[in-house]
Amino acid sequence: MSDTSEPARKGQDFEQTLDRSDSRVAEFDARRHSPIERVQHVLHDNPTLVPVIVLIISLIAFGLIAGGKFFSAFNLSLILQQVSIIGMLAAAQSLIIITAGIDLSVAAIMVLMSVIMGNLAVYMGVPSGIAILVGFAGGAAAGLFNGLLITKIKLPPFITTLGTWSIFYSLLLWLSGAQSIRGTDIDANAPFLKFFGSTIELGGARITLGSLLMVLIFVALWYMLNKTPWGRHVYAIGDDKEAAELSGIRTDRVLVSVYMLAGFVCAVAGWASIGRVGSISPQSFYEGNLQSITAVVIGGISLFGGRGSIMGALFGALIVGVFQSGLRMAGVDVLWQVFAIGWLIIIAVAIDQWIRRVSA
Amino acid sequence: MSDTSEPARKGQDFEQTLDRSDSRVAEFDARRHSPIERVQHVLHDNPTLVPVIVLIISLIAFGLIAGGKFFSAFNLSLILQQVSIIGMLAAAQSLIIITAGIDLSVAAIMVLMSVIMGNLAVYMGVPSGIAILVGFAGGAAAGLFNGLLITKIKLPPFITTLGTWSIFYSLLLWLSGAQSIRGTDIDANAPFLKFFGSTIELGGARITLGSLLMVLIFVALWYMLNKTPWGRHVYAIGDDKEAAELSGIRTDRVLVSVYMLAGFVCAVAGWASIGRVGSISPQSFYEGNLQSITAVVIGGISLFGGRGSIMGALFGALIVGVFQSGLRMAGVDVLWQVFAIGWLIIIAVAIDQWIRRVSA
Amino acid sequence: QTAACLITKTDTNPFFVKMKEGATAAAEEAGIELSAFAGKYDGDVETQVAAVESCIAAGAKGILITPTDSRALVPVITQAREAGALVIALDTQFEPADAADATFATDNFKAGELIGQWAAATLGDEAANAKIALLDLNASEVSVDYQRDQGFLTGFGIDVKDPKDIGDEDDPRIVGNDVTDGSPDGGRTAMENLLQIDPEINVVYTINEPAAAGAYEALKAAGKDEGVLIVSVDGGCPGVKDVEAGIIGATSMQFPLLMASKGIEAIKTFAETGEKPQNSEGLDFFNTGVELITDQPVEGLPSLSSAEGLEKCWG
Amino acid sequence: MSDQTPIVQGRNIVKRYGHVTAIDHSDFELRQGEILAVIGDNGAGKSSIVKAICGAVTPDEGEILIEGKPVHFTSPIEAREMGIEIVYQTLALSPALSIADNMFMGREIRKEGWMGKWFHMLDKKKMEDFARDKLTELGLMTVQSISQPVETLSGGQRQGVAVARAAAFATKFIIMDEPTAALGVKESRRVLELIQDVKARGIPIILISHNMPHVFEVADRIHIHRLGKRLCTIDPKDYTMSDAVAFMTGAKEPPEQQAM
Amino acid sequence: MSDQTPIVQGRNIVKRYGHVTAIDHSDFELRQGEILAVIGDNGAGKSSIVKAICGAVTPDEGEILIEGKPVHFTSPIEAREMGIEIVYQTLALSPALSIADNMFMGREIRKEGWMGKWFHMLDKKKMEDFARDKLTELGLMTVQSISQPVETLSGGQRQGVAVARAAAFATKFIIMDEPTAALGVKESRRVLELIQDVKARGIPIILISHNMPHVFEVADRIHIHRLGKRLCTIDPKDYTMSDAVAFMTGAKEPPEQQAM
Ligand SMILES: Nc1ncnc2c1ncn2[C@@H]1O[C@H](COP(=O)(O)OP(=O)(O)OP(=O)(O)O)[C@@H](O)[C@H]1O
Ligand SMILES: Nc1ncnc2c1ncn2[C@@H]1O[C@H](COP(=O)(O)OP(=O)(O)OP(=O)(O)O)[C@@H](O)[C@H]1O
Ligand SMILES: OC[C@H]1O[C@](O)(CO)[C@@H](O)[C@@H]1O
Ligand SMILES: [Mg+2]
Ligand SMILES: [Mg+2]
Repeated sequence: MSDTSEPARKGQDFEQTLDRSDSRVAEFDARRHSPIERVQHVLHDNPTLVPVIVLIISLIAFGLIAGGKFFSAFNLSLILQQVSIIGMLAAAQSLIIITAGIDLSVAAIMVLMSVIMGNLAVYMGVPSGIAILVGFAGGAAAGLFNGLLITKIKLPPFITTLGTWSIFYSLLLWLSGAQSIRGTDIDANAPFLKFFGSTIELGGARITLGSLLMVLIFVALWYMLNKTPWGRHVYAIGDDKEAAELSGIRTDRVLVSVYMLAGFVCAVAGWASIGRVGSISPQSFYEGNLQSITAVVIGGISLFGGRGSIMGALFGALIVGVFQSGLRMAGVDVLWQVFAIGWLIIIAVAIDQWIRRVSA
Repeated sequence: MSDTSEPARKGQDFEQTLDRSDSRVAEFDARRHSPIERVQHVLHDNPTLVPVIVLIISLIAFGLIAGGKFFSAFNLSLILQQVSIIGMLAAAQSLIIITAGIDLSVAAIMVLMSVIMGNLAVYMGVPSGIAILVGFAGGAAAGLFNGLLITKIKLPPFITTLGTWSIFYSLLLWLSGAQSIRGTDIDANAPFLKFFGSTIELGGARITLGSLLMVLIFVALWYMLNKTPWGRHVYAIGDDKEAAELSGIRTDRVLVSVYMLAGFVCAVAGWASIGRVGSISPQSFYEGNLQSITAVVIGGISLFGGRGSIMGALFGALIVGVFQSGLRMAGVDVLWQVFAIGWLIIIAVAIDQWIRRVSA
Repeated sequence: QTAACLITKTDTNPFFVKMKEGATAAAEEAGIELSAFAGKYDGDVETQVAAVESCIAAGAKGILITPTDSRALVPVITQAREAGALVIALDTQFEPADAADATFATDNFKAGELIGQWAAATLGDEAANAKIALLDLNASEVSVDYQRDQGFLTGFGIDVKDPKDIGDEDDPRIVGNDVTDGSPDGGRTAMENLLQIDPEINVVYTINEPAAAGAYEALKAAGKDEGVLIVSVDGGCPGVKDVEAGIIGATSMQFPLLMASKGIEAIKTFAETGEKPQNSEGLDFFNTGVELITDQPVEGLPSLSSAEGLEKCWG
Repeated sequence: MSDQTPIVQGRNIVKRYGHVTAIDHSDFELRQGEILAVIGDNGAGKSSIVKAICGAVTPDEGEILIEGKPVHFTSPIEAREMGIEIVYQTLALSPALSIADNMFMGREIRKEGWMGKWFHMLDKKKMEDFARDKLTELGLMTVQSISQPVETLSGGQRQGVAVARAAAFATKFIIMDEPTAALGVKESRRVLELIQDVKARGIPIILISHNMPHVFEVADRIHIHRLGKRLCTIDPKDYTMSDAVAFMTGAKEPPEQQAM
Repeated sequence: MSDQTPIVQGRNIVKRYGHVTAIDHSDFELRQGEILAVIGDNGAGKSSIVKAICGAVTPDEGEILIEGKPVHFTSPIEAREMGIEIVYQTLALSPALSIADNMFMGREIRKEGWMGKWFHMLDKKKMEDFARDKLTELGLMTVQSISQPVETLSGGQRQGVAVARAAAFATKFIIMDEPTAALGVKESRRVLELIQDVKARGIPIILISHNMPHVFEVADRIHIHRLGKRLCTIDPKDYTMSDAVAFMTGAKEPPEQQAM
């Protein structure tokens, strides 16, 4: 390698034989694998397959239990509609969980921004477009606030967002006076706020623009995470923040951008939620944080960061939606729905662990 | 060191001078520290001082804001009473957080066990003592369930307890038929369930046995964590589980014991809660999980595990209690109480970070 | 100056927010120093217990409380009474009702019954073939939840079996129950779910008006905004406007401001004379009344129009 | 048990990690009272095979005998209970705990009397004294205080703590995976002396190292690992460092394996 | 800038960690085109001083000049932007990401054309090809695939990746903190060759190492660190390894420091 022409007589004596050394790389005999091992391997190489398979199995299972109605285009499109808002929150949540963080404030940001959009457009006569932009900016600002606390003051994300959740939640109660804004008032003054509630009929299926928006958000974020340098940095930070910092990532800057983007996505979800719910209510989505986390973990994204595809969260949200819809159609009491979701979480993640074990 | 008497002529040539080498340890000139650095150092060496100081400051502040009534023996003992149940949950939560875990199911275990004790003793005529023991066993069993999922199936604690929370919660709604058991029925059939509600009057102060129990639980757990081998192992696991395993700790066994003990403490809290509330309500303490975590983090216990004293959680719970009581007495709206608690969390942990930075 | 407390279930429900506004105004007028407290969620016993204790500690003369759990709070208000405070339940009764010195409340069973009767009468003979969706509060079935639900069914003429249990009925006209958390997003999802079970639903009972608004959105999205009767309870101004707009068929109006002002008045009297308020005749509470609001009145069921309702509505 | 029975014998051991086969039907042998060095290229599988021996990983195939008796360790704790100590490449110390705590991890000393018996109370003083003695003995007392958390030590100091722990507690044999990799000249020397000292106490040692002079200085036999298996074992008195390096890198054919 | 101006100059640098003073008014100097070895006992402060130079830790006192100009790095990124590369003792790799991802961390190549320009699309192929070339060049291509996650590599293989990354991108100088500590004989040799190769390209190198033969083989000057400060710098041609060891361990008084 070195360009000197003198004989390679360097180093200690025992190193002199090195130029003759073998450069073979270990190659081991391919042994036969048991079918179950082969499945494990395939899944291990394509981890997002797991939630997809769970989704398909639960679709089939509920089709059998709850009857053909379950499989109608209408019902399937309805499930898509019903998960759209939690799905968007799960997209935002995934971004953060991939950095090894967690955001307990996503739902509060979303509702707060929908209240702000509503107050501005419905009560204060601000044009809807501007009200929405103010909401978007607000979402990004809320994310910025989280991000700065986490990077500058170095608070753990869990604690930060536990605190900011309280702050955002009390602000939204205050701004709304705990009152809902009625659907008819929105229709009269700012119908554009309900834009994402519009539906496209497609042979039995009724797909709302909100459902499409959710899918779009996932695709866009997937692209950003997997095809751009920024995405590599996000994964690297989640994997090992210190190593990422030392290898030249401005980790704080990237983290702040992640929280801002997540806040922005929450605000978009806030807009979409107006279309979905038909009105703006400070009481909605109180459990949205936990629901979004549930979708993310069922989707196989590691809470330790750095591993998992954001698409998993989409399937995770759909799985929960299918379960809820299926159980309801099968006439199961709410109580036992809660019970079933508990087991779903445990079993989905247990399968995921089993697959990962292949590399341990 | 070696017992051979031959001259120390070993190793490579350049190592021959080693026996003459200096054995001095680096000693650096003690430089003067600025007062603020000195404070930082003292706090760094005694991290539990931080919550103690925050507690004292908030006591003084609210004494000034809310007036003398706040400082009455009666009110102070009342705060102790009011935090007793969340305090016990925080004790259980601390155990788990020290192992770098988190338990979202503590409050559900507690309420479930109080419902079981009540159903048995009040409705089914089982002697109170036995009903309580069944509850204790149930608490330990619930913890065992969590612990096994975490160690055997290797699920992350957050996900495990997110799932088991749903399971325990639906079970308790089912067992209770969502109905509270009345205080008068308990008085008539199983007054012993209310044991920890009894009060000792001590010159104005009304100290319940429940408050004393909470303090006792903290002292006992503190002893176990700091003065026994088991406690060292718990800290080591939280610090670095793999290292603990390799250095000879049966980490799974210790972890399971931690979750069982936490479940048991929750069941004890369940008994105490009957005395505290005077009845058994399946809906109470729905937010107990987050409240217990709040107390723990305000108390300076690291969510990353391995660091912090369990006593911190006691002070953390008291700080929250003082804040809530003080704000209530100062006539602050609930809304702004929520807001204030949000900031409290952020500021308390920020102070903690500032102190830790001394070693970074 | 007389000290008094108002403890509501939550601070997120406009009903309680109005109640607090009313009580604060009335207290100011009566020269009473009022502190207000609220739970964090519907069912938050612990926070209400702590609030009562703080009131005792502060030496309150009277406590107005909307118990979040009618049984679980009895012990602590008994303490408050022993400490010499007048305890008045608002909106929700204690069990037993005489655990408090008095109750100023809507008859929630009656509120449900009225809208049930209205729905049955409006459908006439078709009532026999009705398809009913029941949109309740949440899995924990608090008293207002089952009282209204069971009242509605009773009014409609359906056997409720255990009157404290939601969902144990087996009348084929009931398509199903689902929970809404009393919010529009919950109302919408629950309605969608029940429509999935039977798209022919034509009667929808809702626990409150926000849930009704959500249910309406679901119906509208399914193209069923005409021809389905939505009934509800509350009488908040947004709800009455929904009656006016034909979204809600009928609603049972409650009077939180009256509850609040009556309560303050009672405390004032008690502080001055030691006299405690009396219950309505034949009832174990003081009925603050309930008014059926509808623009389609039916025979034999007194009601107010939405225009009249708008004059009395709260919030 | 005759003196000829090897302390450890591994036969045909296989360990796979997903698609990678780290140990490929390898044998292994440690004899009574010897220092066995294990050398080989990076990734040859040296760490994997010693981990398999002490139960830190469970082999997929093959057999392990300790003093002639088959064992199936499922965790290093079981190995430790038999008196086998390991110094891992990753050290296995708890950063936030003190040096003394780390040395006694898993075998803490309790107070004498009823506090120790009934309440499992730790005897901190005794543990700290013992730890200080051990470190001083090793000449590794370049630390400021025995109650200092391990995370405040330099890499080399940490290595010293891990080595001292193993030396203090082993009764059957010690495995050291590159114990001097992070150490300075002086500290390395101490560790080598310590290794010979332990051997003098009759305790055999497995030493993985990339440092040929060290290996040739202390080893009684050298196990050369290549591409996942044992290539051969040689006596350092019969071969030069150059030979060893040539074998392990594949530059030269290994000797016909006799029963040494 | 004259050829005499040192590339790096540190004056009176102090760094404290809580109660510990890791660098105690130490000087430092790296000259144009040289390989400077830094040796010293464990805990002497070698890692700390090079971290101070590259901004990975911020010194409490003292001055750092790069090519004669004072700098105040607040993060290693700033150093990197000046063409300074560091191989850390802890490697600084992201375990779950691939070898190629790690090599390009923070300086990824985007696709040409509008997808790269407007949508920041990565050019995976180009990056993988480059990474494969670099590793092959270093003879470190003992890995099975360039898209393999780093966590599946052995310690030595990981070290190779970190070294290759630094060598590929440095333009001003490279700091290597014990780059061969975990490496085998063959791999160490490759790294030493690489170091000389980099020097031949005109890029100076700071090499921290405990391996005296390596140090004496490649170093132009040796900086001896002891008890938190620079004890002296020596020319390896003027002194023996024994001298160096004696100085660094305090067995012998250092030479009067001339202006070398
Ligand atoms: N946990 C793991 N998961 C996947 N592959 C692994 C794991 N541990 C080791 N390997 C692989 O097994 C092979 C042997 O690794 P091992 O660590 O035993 O090598 P080694 O001889 O100790 O190397 P070094 O000298 O670099 O420490 C390597 O190819 C490595 O990539
Ligand atoms: N993050 C830290 N916190 C506290 N003390 C530290 C920290 N990093 C280093 N030290 C201390 O600073 C001193 C110098 O450490 P440093 O790592 O620079 O030594 P070194 O010369 O590189 O040693 P080695 O050869 O073992 O790597 C040591 O006493 C160490 O304990
Ligand atoms: O959540 C139940 C509560 O909601 C109300 O209907 C107001 O909307 C109250 O009357 C009832 O107590
Ligand atoms: Mg190894
Ligand atoms: Mg170092």
